[in-house]
Amino acid sequence: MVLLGFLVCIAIAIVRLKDLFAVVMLSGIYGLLSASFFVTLDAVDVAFTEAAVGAGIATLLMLVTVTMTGRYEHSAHHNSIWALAVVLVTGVLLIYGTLDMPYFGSVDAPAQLHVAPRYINNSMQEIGVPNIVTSVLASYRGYDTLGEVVVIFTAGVGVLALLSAVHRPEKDDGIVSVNVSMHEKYLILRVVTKILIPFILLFALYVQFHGDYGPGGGFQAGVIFAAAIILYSMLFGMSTARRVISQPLIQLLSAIGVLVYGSVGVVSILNGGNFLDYNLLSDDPVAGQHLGILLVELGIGCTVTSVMVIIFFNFAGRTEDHMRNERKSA
Amino acid sequence: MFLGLYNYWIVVVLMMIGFYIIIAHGNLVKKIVGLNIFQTSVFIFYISVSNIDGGTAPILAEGFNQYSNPLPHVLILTAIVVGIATTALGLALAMRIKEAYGSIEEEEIQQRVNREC
Amino acid sequence: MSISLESILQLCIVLPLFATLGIVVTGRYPNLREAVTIGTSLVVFYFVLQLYYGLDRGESISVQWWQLLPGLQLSFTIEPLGMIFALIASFLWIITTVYSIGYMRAHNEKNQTRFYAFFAIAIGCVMAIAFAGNLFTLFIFYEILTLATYPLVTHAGTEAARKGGRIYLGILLGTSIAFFLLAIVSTWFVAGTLDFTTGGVFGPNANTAVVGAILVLFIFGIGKAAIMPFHRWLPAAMVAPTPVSALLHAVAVVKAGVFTVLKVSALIFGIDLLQELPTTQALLYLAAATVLLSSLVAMRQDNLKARLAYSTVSQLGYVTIGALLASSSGIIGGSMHIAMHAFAKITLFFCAGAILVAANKTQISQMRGLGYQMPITMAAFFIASLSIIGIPPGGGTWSKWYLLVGSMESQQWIIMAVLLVSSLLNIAYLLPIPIRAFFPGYQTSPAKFTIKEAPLASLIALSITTVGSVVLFVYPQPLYELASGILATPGTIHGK
Amino acid sequence: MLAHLPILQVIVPLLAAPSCIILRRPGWVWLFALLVSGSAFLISIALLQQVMDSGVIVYELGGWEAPWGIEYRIDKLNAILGLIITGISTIVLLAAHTSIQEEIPEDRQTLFYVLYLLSLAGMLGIVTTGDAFNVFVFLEISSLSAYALIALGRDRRALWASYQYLIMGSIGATFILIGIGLMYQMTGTLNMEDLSRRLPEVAQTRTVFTAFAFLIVGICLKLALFPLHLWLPNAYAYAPSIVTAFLAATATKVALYLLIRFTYSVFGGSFSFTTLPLQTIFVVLGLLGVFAASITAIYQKNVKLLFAYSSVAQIGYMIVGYSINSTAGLTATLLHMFNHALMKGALFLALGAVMYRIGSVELRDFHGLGRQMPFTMAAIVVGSLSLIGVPLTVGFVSKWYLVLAAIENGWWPVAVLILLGSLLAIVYTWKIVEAAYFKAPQAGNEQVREAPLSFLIPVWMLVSANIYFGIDTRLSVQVATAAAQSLFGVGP
Repeated sequence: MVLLGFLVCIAIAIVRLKDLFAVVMLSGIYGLLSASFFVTLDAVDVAFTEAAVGAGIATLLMLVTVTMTGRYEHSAHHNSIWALAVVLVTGVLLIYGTLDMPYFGSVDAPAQLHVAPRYINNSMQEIGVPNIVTSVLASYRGYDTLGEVVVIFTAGVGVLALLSAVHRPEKDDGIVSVNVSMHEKYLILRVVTKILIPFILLFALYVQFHGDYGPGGGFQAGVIFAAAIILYSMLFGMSTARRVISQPLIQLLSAIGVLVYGSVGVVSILNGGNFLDYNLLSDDPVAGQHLGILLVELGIGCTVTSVMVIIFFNFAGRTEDHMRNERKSA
Repeated sequence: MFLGLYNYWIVVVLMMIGFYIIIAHGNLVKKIVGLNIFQTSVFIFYISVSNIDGGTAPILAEGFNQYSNPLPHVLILTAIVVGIATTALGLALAMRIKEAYGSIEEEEIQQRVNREC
Repeated sequence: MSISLESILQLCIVLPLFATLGIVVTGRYPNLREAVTIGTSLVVFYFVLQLYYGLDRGESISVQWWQLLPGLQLSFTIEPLGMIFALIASFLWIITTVYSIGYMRAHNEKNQTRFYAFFAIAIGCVMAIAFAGNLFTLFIFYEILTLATYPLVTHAGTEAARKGGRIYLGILLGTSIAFFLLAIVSTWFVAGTLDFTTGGVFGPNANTAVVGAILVLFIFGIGKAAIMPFHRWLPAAMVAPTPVSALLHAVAVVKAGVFTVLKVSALIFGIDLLQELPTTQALLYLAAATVLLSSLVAMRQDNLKARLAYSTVSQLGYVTIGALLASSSGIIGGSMHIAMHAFAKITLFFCAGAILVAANKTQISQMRGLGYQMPITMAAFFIASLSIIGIPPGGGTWSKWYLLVGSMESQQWIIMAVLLVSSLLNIAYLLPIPIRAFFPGYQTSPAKFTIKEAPLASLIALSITTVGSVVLFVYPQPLYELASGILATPGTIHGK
Repeated sequence: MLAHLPILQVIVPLLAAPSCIILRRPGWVWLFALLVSGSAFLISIALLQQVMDSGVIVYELGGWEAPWGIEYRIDKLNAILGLIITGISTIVLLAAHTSIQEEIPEDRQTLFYVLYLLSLAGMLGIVTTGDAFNVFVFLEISSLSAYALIALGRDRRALWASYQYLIMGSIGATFILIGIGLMYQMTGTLNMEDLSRRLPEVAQTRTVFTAFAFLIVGICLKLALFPLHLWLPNAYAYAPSIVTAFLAATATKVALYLLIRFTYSVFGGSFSFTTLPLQTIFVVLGLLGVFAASITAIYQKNVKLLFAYSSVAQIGYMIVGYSINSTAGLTATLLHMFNHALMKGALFLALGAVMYRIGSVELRDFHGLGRQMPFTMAAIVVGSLSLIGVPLTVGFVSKWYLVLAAIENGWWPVAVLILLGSLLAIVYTWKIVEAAYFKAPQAGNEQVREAPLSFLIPVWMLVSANIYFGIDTRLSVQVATAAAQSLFGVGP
């Protein structure tokens, strides 16, 4: 209740504010709050992911963008009357729709009675993984997850196609400026990170492989990995980071992640099952499921990490170039 | 009635705020922020659906028999990824537009575009 | 040779298309190219004659092609009306080819290959239209004919040509898609068949209101019949080279229009139903109005081709009237008029072309005394005019006679009056031309003029057609028999 | 292996995309992509064959039976879609190599093919899946790749168009997501088959009504149904030629497929057409779309933009056919789907050829092309005739069925309007023809040569398809009718 109240306030604040930097920060907080709200609703995995993405990556990307595109929004919103009308109609329709909904948290809602029980009751025998979310994610609806990985891969390729500069001079003058701007914003971060990075990597590995038992899994792990690398590059400058992690390699990794996931499916076809039917990966179905999920999560982690890095590098890189050009013109 | 549904209503309000930002604001980055809020609110809605009184997180453990519905969680995990993907692409486009048109305000860009036509 | 009549029928349609290929291939060598054209035209005419004898022997000839849409087949069958049309078209194609060789060369036009190629395609379509076994087949080739003649109309490629072509295509394609197609679909929906059947397809208990509406759609949809207000394409098409105007816009295209009107009224509606329809009368008056108005307009044209064009519009009105009179002699008159007018009008256009080539004159006012310079041409012009007006020795006499009889039979006194009046108008706008040509009036000594006729090819062509229209006067018997056969045909062959 | 065809059709391009990254060299990547798309095409043919003989094919992914797992469910409807998508994409790819060389920088070309394959896979995924949420996932795959592809256009307006498309598309997707969520809440399932079984029990609830409304609106955004079409024209006009040819022929069709699938299969025709006044709404919007878009098209100076607007108009026709809500109407819609894919594929590919030679598709640059690029222009003319609906082209077939369906339903005025709409098509297509054949070339364009074979062959493949399926309509009509009947639960 309270959390929701906060959320509303923040949202309204975002509407009013013209300072994009503040807006972005607020949206980050919005993500964080909704994450904590997810926790109260027992959705730990989702909370984890939302925290990592909504509060983390998304905010970061927006910040980079804002540093380049300028800090203030100087257009009064046009056509706001129409917009308001549309929004009101939609909203009223939705409210109208809620009237016949089963009450919040009710035990006998159809959603609780039809498909879900099978997951809750049988997943232990069928998959043997305590974290039901993981087993649904990676096995029952594994194909959705493959799609998800492809989506993130698509985003990576798209960003590459849009932003990867044709030629990037290795002069660091531009980078400094970027880092300076970053340091101003993440002062604490800079101090803490140096110590943090190894722990972060360790934690990422734990999340990656512990996903079967507790909250976590390939996606969250991937994001954390990426976070570590990004922090590193922010401290030691883009070019240094690029020297450590070469672009072609990282692109290759992002592709390989998808392929790993896919090939698991293909192998299970070759073993005479349906696509992504892990039972046939080993003689014992449960063991097969374990193996399958492990590999799949690896694939996810691999792709997510590399794509996140790709996206960030290109965003930052583009900003550098832009600033360098501006300084030239100035 | 109110107690049963207030949570959905607030979610609806959140969604609509996000939606409003998308269509009413001219700043490209702000539109993306709006999109984020809109989608996040939809996520909240899904998770609310999955919630169940006296339930616990869907991680099997001794002593629990009421788990909240794992399916929406899975769906939303996917949806979050889709969201970040869209955001990334949108922001990338915004950067390119800034480079190409020197602005990220809808009206200014529209003017320049019309001039070209 | 002993080919089955069925295959001959198909050859009539396909040969011109093959000729197109031949023409394109031999395009580089004009003589060869024109030899191909003439050769084909002769063969096609010979084949049509074979078919004619076949029909005369009472054989029923029909061919089924594949089904274009379920239940809608491309089928061809021979019946008298189509026969008339086919005979005229194929015969005049020969003549026109001869003529155009003379004309095009004398006038050294560009892209002659393209010209002959599309000409051949057009003829192929005309054959298909003439022999079409059902409305669907007819419609398809009707459309293709429009498109195939577009490049001919815009042959010159000038701005004027572009404008003319725009009107031409706009009206013909527009009416046919907006009304004709709708009418056909409705017919298909109401009657369940599109096959041409004696006595019509709608059956006794058809809803006359709906069918009446469909009739209106047909009459307006068949833009090629140039009923007002959809007649403007015809004058617009006069930007085309004269041979095109001659064959297509005196014979092939316009006749395809009125032919369709006749065919639809006789074999889709059937004259009995036609009489009952509420709309027939109104349309009849519209046709009459077209006849009168276009005659009046024609009088005020100084450009010869324009005047001839408007005269064509009015003459087409006759045929439509004949169709809508919904009486046997009306149909007979109409179909005979197709032939009569064809010969007369093509002669007139040939003359116009000849004048353009030889004397380089297009305006009527310039043609005083031209008779001394081009006696043969102007003589031909004179005879043809008589035929159009409908006085001996012109073939037109007969067709107009039957139309009058038809209007009397069905007590359409107004129509009858219109026919008579418009004949007078014909006199007023056609005869002055040759008369002034021979008797310039003011003092001019013939000595000033030296004989300078059009190229021989053209001259031969126009003499033949003139003779033709005279022959039709003295010997109309076979034509009459064919025409009277239209309604008597034993239940025509169905599309299945 | 035959049993696995349904999944193979999707994952072959899906996994081929990342493999391209490994291949790197654009030339090889192109060949590879062509191969992949071609094999997908063959698979789709085989699938259509199977479906026509032996009815619906069900494939359980991960071996989990629906509704717990995700299932692929192929009936006649999506078999056709698969055929259209893969066929077009293969033919378009034939020309891609040449065109891309000209329009996209060297270092982006590999990425281009990756995105192209992803977009292809996404669409195939949408049409083959039998799971509502899976639709959303693959919708995003195809959309995201489409945004990126459009943004690759040379003109800077491409960026702006792509951004607008992204916003519109994301709103649409989110609406669809809300709709799915509400449906799930009321039924507890995501599987379409299962939904269609369980929705009737709760059909009268306001929640289901809302879910339906949101789905429809969301889909219509993707479908670019007038007046939600604003994103489409610019997106098509400024995208790289190949992308335009591919998307114009396929993307909106997929959205239309979703509309049909959800209204008829999931909610059921009776529910869909009673709860909302769909029929009225759609017939009005459809016709408005036809006229508004056609008239706008008439005033366009940029030929790509012109045909983009004509696409909006054509969508209007499909919607009209759909709104008739009869077997005949749906048959007409499906036929027009198929035929329009052929027309626009041919037209936009031909424009690609012009772009390749002249580097512009402004109307004034078409002056004199009739002589300089005879074959390309001939292709455009045939395509235009098909668009107008002249006999012996596919356009005529769909017009015939559409008008017939309208009349069967007693909608005489609609029939008239449909035909009047095609008169507008004459106007805007003939502008091009006249420009090409009656005007002298612009200064600087005197030396233009005919497009290379790598363009002419695919273009003429599509053109001859336009004519072939206009003359021999057995296949297309039979399949479309069968699909329509199966959706109405009548006939075989």
